[in-house]
Amino acid sequence: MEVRTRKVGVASVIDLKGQIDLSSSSKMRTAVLEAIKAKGALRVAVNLTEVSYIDSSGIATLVEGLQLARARSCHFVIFGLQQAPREVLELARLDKVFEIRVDEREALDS
Amino acid sequence: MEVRTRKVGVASVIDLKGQIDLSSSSKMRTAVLEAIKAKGALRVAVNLTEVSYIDSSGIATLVEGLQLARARSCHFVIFGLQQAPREVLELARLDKVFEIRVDEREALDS
Amino acid sequence: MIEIKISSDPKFLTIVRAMVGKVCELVECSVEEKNKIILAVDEACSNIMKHTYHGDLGQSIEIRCESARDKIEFVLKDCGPPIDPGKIKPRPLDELRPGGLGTHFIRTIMDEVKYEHVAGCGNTLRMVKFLHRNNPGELT
Amino acid sequence: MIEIKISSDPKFLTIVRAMVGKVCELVECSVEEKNKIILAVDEACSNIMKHTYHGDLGQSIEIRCESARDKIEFVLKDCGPPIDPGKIKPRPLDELRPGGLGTHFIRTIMDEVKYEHVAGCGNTLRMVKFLHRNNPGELT
Ligand SMILES: Nc1ncnc2c1ncn2[C@@H]1O[C@H](COP(=O)(O)OP(=O)(O)O)[C@@H](O)[C@H]1O
Ligand SMILES: Nc1ncnc2c1ncn2[C@@H]1O[C@H](COP(=O)(O)OP(=O)(O)O)[C@@H](O)[C@H]1O
Repeated sequence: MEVRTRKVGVASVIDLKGQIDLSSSSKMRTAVLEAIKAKGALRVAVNLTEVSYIDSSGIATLVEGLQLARARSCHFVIFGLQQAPREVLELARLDKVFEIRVDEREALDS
Repeated sequence: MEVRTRKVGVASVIDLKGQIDLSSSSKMRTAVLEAIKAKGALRVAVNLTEVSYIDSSGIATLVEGLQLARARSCHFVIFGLQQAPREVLELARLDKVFEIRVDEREALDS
Repeated sequence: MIEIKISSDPKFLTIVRAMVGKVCELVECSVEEKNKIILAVDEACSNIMKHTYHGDLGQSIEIRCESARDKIEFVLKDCGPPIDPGKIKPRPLDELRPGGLGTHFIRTIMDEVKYEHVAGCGNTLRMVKFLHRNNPGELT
Repeated sequence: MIEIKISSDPKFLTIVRAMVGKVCELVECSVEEKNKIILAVDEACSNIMKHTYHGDLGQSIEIRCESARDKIEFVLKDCGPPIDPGKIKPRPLDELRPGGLGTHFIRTIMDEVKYEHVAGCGNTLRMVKFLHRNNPGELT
């Protein structure tokens, strides 16, 4: 899996690419938590457009990100979900818990 | 693998889709030989645009088609080769033996 | 019948998922069923790596797959210490916290889930999924 | 280490190819190398199905894959009658006729190819490919 973090104005966008599983979720976790902890982080958006697979460890990382962001009054959104990751979020009954946006433009809109 | 034969003017185009291996090459063989044996067959073009894999049994079928076509004065061409099938033809040193065209338009041109 | 044996290293999970996906295509289940079955088998392997082998990469996991007319069955074998099936529990889903989702996925997706200790040689996990098809392809 | 065992039915070749492809990705070989290695292993399995088992779908083939720093190795095992390695020969390529390409592919692609009869239990085919990489990923 590839992970890249970009600044877009006041927001950080984390681009993920590939499959998220037990072998790769710790790399994703580092990037997500770092972005939220960064000084003055107001909004963190996780880009799942190119993620074809996510397992429970990836979902756990998203939950951890959401919780840390709430504690720090940072806005945490995810966007670009393909069908398979969307189904996994539904199975976890978290599809109503996350702020899910269609694309990057929407994800960076208030 | 999916196989479909179409008439385009005096030519027959055989559309193949998927991977050609020991489990599927006999299906391809039936279609190729039938098209060449059909009454008044002047040109048979095998469409490999959507073939991502071909093994020696698929290559053998193409050779058989070429030979039968020659014996019957039918024009036999293949077109739309992806990188992997092209490499297999090269490994078999048959890339100079077949008439290889880029696309359907060229394949149906004299 | 298909059998695959991997070292208990998470980098091999991608191979397990590819194998399970191809098997699902062979028995012609729907894309949704396929995605879910891949997830369940992946989570079950991850759990063995994490909880049975405690991260030791040098152990092995065997996955057997068989299918009959209307179902597909996976049997996972490890060589770890006996696990207590009573302790394998999902967390309550209404608590929002990370972790504890894997067994929930496995039990929600699969129709039969059975953990068993094999005297002297590890544990097996048997998972069965019944398929909803009009014209089922058979694997064996 | 990865091991896969399939019934001797050509419909399982797609699973073998998926497995080999993923293994090649893990050791980070180039796309060309990957395509060739997939072809060689596929042809070797096809030959066992055709020539060792004579089309019997109910036999089994085991494929073991291991990699070291600079090579990837496949060992195929069958349970068929002893084969005579001297008879496994590609046809002359300058004759234009169908068939006889599989062993040519295997020998051209792989750097070491060795058939052996295992007393009492079938044959093994060991194939080694040396990899040309700057920063090789290891499998085991
Ligand atoms: N294969 C296993 N061996 C031993 N314990 C297991 C196994 N699978 C699951 N468990 C136990 O069940 C609990 C719940 O597992 P799971 O829902 O997958 O969540 P997580 O792995 O995130 O803890 C684990 O924390 C562990 O205690
Ligand atoms: N696994 C095998 N067991 C027995 N004989 C084999 C095996 N593989 C190859 N052969 C022999 O070598 C010949 C050449 O094989 P190959 O080049 O793959 O072409 P083909 O399979 O089209 O005949 C076969 O016809 C067969 O006689």
